[in-house]
Amino acid sequence: MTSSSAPEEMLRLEGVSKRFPGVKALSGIDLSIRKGEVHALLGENGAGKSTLMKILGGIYQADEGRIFIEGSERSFAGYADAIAAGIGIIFQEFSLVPYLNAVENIFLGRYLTNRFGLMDRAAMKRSAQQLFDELGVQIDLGVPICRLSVAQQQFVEIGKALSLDAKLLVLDEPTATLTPNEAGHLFRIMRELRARGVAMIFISHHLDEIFEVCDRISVLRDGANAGHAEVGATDVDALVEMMVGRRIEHSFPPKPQPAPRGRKVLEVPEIQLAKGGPVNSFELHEGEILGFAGLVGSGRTELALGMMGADRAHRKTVLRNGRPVRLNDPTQALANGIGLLPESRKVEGLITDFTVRFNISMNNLGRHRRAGLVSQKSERQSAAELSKRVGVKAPGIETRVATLSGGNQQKVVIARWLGHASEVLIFDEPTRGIDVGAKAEIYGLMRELTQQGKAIIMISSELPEIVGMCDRVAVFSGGSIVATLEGDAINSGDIMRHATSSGSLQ
Amino acid sequence: MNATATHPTPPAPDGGLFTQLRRSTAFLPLVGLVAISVFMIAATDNFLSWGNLQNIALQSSINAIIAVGMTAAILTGGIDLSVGAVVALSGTLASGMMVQFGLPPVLAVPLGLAVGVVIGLFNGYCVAYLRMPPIIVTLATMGIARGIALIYTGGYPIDGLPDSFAFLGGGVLAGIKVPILIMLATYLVAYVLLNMAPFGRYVYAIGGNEEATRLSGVRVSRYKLLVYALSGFTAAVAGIVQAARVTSGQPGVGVGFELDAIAAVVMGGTSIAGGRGAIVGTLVGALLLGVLNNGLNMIGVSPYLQLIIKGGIVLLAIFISREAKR
Amino acid sequence: MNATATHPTPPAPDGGLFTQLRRSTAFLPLVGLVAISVFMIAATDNFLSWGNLQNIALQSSINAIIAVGMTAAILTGGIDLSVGAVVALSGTLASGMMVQFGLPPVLAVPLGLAVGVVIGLFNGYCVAYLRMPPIIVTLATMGIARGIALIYTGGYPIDGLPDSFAFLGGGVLAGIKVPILIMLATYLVAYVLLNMAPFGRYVYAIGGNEEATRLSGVRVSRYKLLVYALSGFTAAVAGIVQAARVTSGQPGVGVGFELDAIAAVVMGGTSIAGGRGAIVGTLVGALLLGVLNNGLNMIGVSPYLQLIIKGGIVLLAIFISREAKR
Amino acid sequence: QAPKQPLRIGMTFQELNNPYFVTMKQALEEAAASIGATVVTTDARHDVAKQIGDVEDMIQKKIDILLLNPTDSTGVQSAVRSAKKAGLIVVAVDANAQGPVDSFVGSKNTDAGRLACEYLAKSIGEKGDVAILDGIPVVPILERVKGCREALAKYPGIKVVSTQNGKQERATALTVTENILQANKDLKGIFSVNDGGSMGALAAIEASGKDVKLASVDGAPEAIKAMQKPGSKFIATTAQYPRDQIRLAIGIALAKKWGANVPAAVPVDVKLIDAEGAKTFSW
Ligand SMILES: Nc1ncnc2c1ncn2[C@@H]1O[C@H](COP(=O)(O)OP(=O)(O)OP(=O)(O)O)[C@@H](O)[C@H]1O
Ligand SMILES: Nc1ncnc2c1ncn2[C@@H]1O[C@H](COP(=O)(O)OP(=O)(O)OP(=O)(O)O)[C@@H](O)[C@H]1O
Ligand SMILES: [Mg+2]
Ligand SMILES: [Mg+2]
Repeated sequence: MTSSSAPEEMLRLEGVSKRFPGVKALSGIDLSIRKGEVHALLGENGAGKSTLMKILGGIYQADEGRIFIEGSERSFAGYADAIAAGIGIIFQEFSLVPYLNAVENIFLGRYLTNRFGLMDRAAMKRSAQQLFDELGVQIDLGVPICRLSVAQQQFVEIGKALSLDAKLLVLDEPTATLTPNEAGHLFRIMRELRARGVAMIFISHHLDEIFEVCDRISVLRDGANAGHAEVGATDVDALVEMMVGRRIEHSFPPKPQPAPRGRKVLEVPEIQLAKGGPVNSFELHEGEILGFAGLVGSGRTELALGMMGADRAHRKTVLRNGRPVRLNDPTQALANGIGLLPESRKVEGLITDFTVRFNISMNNLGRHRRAGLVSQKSERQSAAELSKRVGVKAPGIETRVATLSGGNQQKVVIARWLGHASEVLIFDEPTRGIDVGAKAEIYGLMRELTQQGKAIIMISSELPEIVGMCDRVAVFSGGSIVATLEGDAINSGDIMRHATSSGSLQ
Repeated sequence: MNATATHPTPPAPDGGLFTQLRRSTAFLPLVGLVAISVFMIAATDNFLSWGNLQNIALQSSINAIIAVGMTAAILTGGIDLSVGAVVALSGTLASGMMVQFGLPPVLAVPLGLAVGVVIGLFNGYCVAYLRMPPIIVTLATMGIARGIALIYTGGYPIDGLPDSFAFLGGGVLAGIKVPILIMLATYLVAYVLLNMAPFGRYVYAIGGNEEATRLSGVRVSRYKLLVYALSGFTAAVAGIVQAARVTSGQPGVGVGFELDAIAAVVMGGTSIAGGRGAIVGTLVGALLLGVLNNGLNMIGVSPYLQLIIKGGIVLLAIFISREAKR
Repeated sequence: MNATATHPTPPAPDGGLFTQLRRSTAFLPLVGLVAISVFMIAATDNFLSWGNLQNIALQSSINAIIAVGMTAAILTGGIDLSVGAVVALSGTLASGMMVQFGLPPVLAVPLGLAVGVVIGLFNGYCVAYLRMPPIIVTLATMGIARGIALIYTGGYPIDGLPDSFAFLGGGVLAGIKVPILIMLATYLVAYVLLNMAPFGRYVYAIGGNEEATRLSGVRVSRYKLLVYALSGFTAAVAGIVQAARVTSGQPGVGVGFELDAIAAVVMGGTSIAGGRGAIVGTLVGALLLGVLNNGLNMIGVSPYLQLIIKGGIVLLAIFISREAKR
Repeated sequence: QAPKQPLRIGMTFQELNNPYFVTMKQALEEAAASIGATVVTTDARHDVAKQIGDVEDMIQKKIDILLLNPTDSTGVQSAVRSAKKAGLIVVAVDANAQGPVDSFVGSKNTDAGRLACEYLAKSIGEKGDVAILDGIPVVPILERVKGCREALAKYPGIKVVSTQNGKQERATALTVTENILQANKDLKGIFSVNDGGSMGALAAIEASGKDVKLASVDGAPEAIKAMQKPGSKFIATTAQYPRDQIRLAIGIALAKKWGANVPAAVPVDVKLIDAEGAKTFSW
């Protein structure tokens, strides 16, 4: 290996360009990462961050540009090559095998074997256990990871990348599925790694996190370099302007005062998901946003899914507009005007092979029906309008959703529900992976919806968003709603206090 | 999913009819069909005659009709292995109704079709509501349907069908053999259903991501049920045509038809994993197989060698379409 | 995935051997096997005799051996429809070597196995490297292998095999028929391979999430190639046993064997979608089908009715295992 | 003497999708009923392995007499051996089996092919193109084709222009014949190895409107009926006698059981049935 450039430089990208059919994803990107620094990579949804990282990882091939690792030019035909060169990536979309357990996932591709060529399970389990001990997370190593919560899976993903002992670690939105607490964990680990000289590229739409853990910042805009900054010498507003090209009104839309107390559109006097489990109750009023707050795994998603019939509930009573309704599957929920924006867009929300248009009109074809058939014209019109409203960045409504960036995919699912007649909307982590600019738009849209008389349940792990958006907040702990807060009681301190209380408090 | 086939008028900036055609799922199969036909024209005397062309369409018709339902099943990410047995069951049952009970074809044919729908509904119920895997459900009903056909007939063919019924297999309308017309009608209906009606959209959606489709409130189970009912129905249509063509209800007919239908669907560009494909491609796929059978017979290739050649061409076709998609 | 099989010493707080057994993929198929056996014991005179039990194992052996490779293929999310034709090809080829060229079995058998591996490698190459869909690749090679077997033999069985070869099909070692021993050995090796060697985890991983597995640096293509080679190999082993059992190389043998093998795999609890299942379950599944065949014959159920009953029991078995998983 | 156990007869068929074998099965049941014997039948569906398994199961079931209609003559020999070892009387029916069978009852298949094709040759004026609709490669079928070829070879004016496999069933035979007719404009005659296939061929001939004559083997009811239609293209079939084969086989087996020395083979005559003969013929 010949080393000509500065010795402390871990990675240098020069003039990297990448074109997808119909999209110029990256044009002439330069990036330089030093050893032992945490380097933030920022940009709007679709700016090209993930694409750049995939090129670095050998998963995509750049059309132009060069990659230098520790001063010598490299090219990677596949991720295996990148791993061999000391690069580890935590992907934005999980890359885990659902039916294997955490140990098997972490060591996948490099299983330890004994002298008979058989797997040395004990050794692998030991080092996995050690890894998670260091991370400070509890993971059941024996069960298939599909039985773990999303956050736990995220930590398996993190553990997997860490176990590579990479010199350069890429973290593509790892905190999107973590609560601040767990994110804090992760930052501690990142600092330790930094102390050991590991270079990191950190991608996040939570700009406050950047200031907590990063050293330097590079910003992409529309696939091009938009600027670099030192963390000490910039602030959130400046970064946002660099990303978006304009200043953003990033306060939340004003809450209606006093809080709306229209008729009860949804009452759940009792719901028990599993035999012997906690019994909960809640209600939702016309025009309000009810927050479901709590730690990851506190059972918010489960309760919502159980309520609307997507999952089985052991016992439940649900009243819509005062009348009891049977909700045994999402179809019945939809028929009763209850819609869900699911937590995991790729798995539960989208048909990635479909176009933007099909995904948006998916459960709303009735509106476009002419003589029993789908009127393409009306469908196209409404899809175009809706995708514009949520700001989907795509070549057009006939683009396959699979080719959109993560954040833009999320926007497509939101657009689907904007166009729907449902009165009650359950938004599960609606802004996960959404950039700051778009977030503000989505908040605005949610308010708009409530002003039209719709009611929203917002499940969110982002406290500021809960505090800023919700008219009332149900705080979850251990599967129970331990408190319902309103008005001034909706503040981070109180929510966290309840969320971390033991489940039986009430 | 095939963007072009589903958007009769896409906003295609670089449109043009040929571009549109070239992008459609059915394009490559069509090229294959043309290529093989050209070869056959060169290799045989009589390939291009009107008689032989009808012959090919006629011989492809039964497989093509079965492949309609198979396309829908495969698009949802499923499969239907019971179609061959349904061909036998519907054919024998309809024949039995006419011969043993003297029912006129207008009554017997709907009964034959109904039995196909019933088997399809049973398949669909197991798949959609009991969440059993399609391949194994339809493998089981394949045995059951065949068993019923054999018990019903005692293993004998049912003979002595009225001429009005035989017309469905051998008759000519406007210069075209009736089975060909039935095939075309089936495809027309299927095209409308799959590309223009909400039903079709759901079929593609289920194959693309069943969980997401379910969570968005689509009645996934019901549409799956309908898809298998459709498959049972088209298999029964094929069974009626088959019985009319050989003017008897044969309990042993249709063994292996499921594989031919699957081949037609996949050769037609539909993804076996579901969610992507086009019904027009299936028709092309079925015709391609028909041309192959017919041409190899016409050339006089030994039946054994035919197996190898057919296998090779199926491979080649899939290979080329894969490469081209890259 | 079978949690129990993969963790020889699970942390199971509520462990106990029975609990462990109850959690394993093979548990329900085992219950089914026991239930059907109990029924057969009640319904027939002679079911439990040592002779009949060997009989059942013997008759299940060929399907069970084929089902080993099929399990691996299905675990990766694929399928192998060519196995039946490979049975014919390897059997006829090995027979031809012995009869026409006078090769001793120790040379002819490896050649027969090799041809299975070659077909398997070809399948695997198309699936893994050319990214063609397994169902259609193996459907095509099914025709090709069958065609080669037919051409090679001219359609006639190859007769006059040496007794030392016939021993593989009819011989007895330590009181047990040789095909049964071969079956057990195959399962032992497969168990180690799938549950204790890295190879097996990769097979499961590919079926669980191929893309993630690739991203983890696993050479997915290579392992898929190996899986199809394995499937070709076990089909060839079955072909050799089959030829030895019928003391002739039969070009027409094995039609529909792929469906029996798939049934065994799925009855054994392996998910047809890949990623989950257990080889032990497959053995149980194959024996279950064997008991069914044997028992229905012993009871004297008419062949037509057998088709229906078998279909019904397959459905019931899958239904029960689905329900229990809820 | 042992307590009175009714005699148990087991018969394994190569297929039961075919009227020819189904008729045998009927005759078997009638004959057995008349002597108070019980009957088990199995259907190998053309799978030798299954047939061997079926025989093994019947041995476990302790039958006394095994009537064996082999799906492959060589393939079943291990089953024959097991059966003999278990002390059964084994009579092959319709097609012979290798191994120590006690006797074989079957049609003179070479004759069957020869008779049909001689008649066909004469009916087309001893010249012209002829096609053969082949079947599954088992001995009886191969013998029929052989007999047919021998007969046709005597007529220098006749040329066999095409041999295709109709798999002995209607649907396949239909399409194969359609193609043969397309490819051979001047075809004058078709020989089908069995009546199942010939019915498909007949449908194709009728649909083509061509004057192609058809001859076959079996004497199945549907063929007999089709031949009697005025102007039928189906001119002749060499009849076999499935019921007689079974009756003879049971008789031989009983004789063997009583200790008789039985002939190794009992060839059953076949008879050419033309449109005239069809009026009075039935299995
Ligand atoms: N496989 C692909 N095919 C076509 N276009 C693609 C593909 N992958 C990404 N793109 C396009 O490239 C652009 C950059 O996407 P990328 O995923 O890199 O964005 P991102 O910055 O990571 O956004 P987010 O914050 O939403 O994750 C987007 O316009 C996207 O639509
Ligand atoms: N730490 C944990 N240990 C074991 N299981 C957990 C844990 N966390 C979550 N789970 C599983 O997840 C279920 C609750 O998760 P759910 O997704 O409903 O929570 P949530 O509050 O919506 O959190 P998330 O932000 O992950 O969506 C639990 O019932 C449990 O099955
Ligand atoms: Mg991204
Ligand atoms: Mg959640």
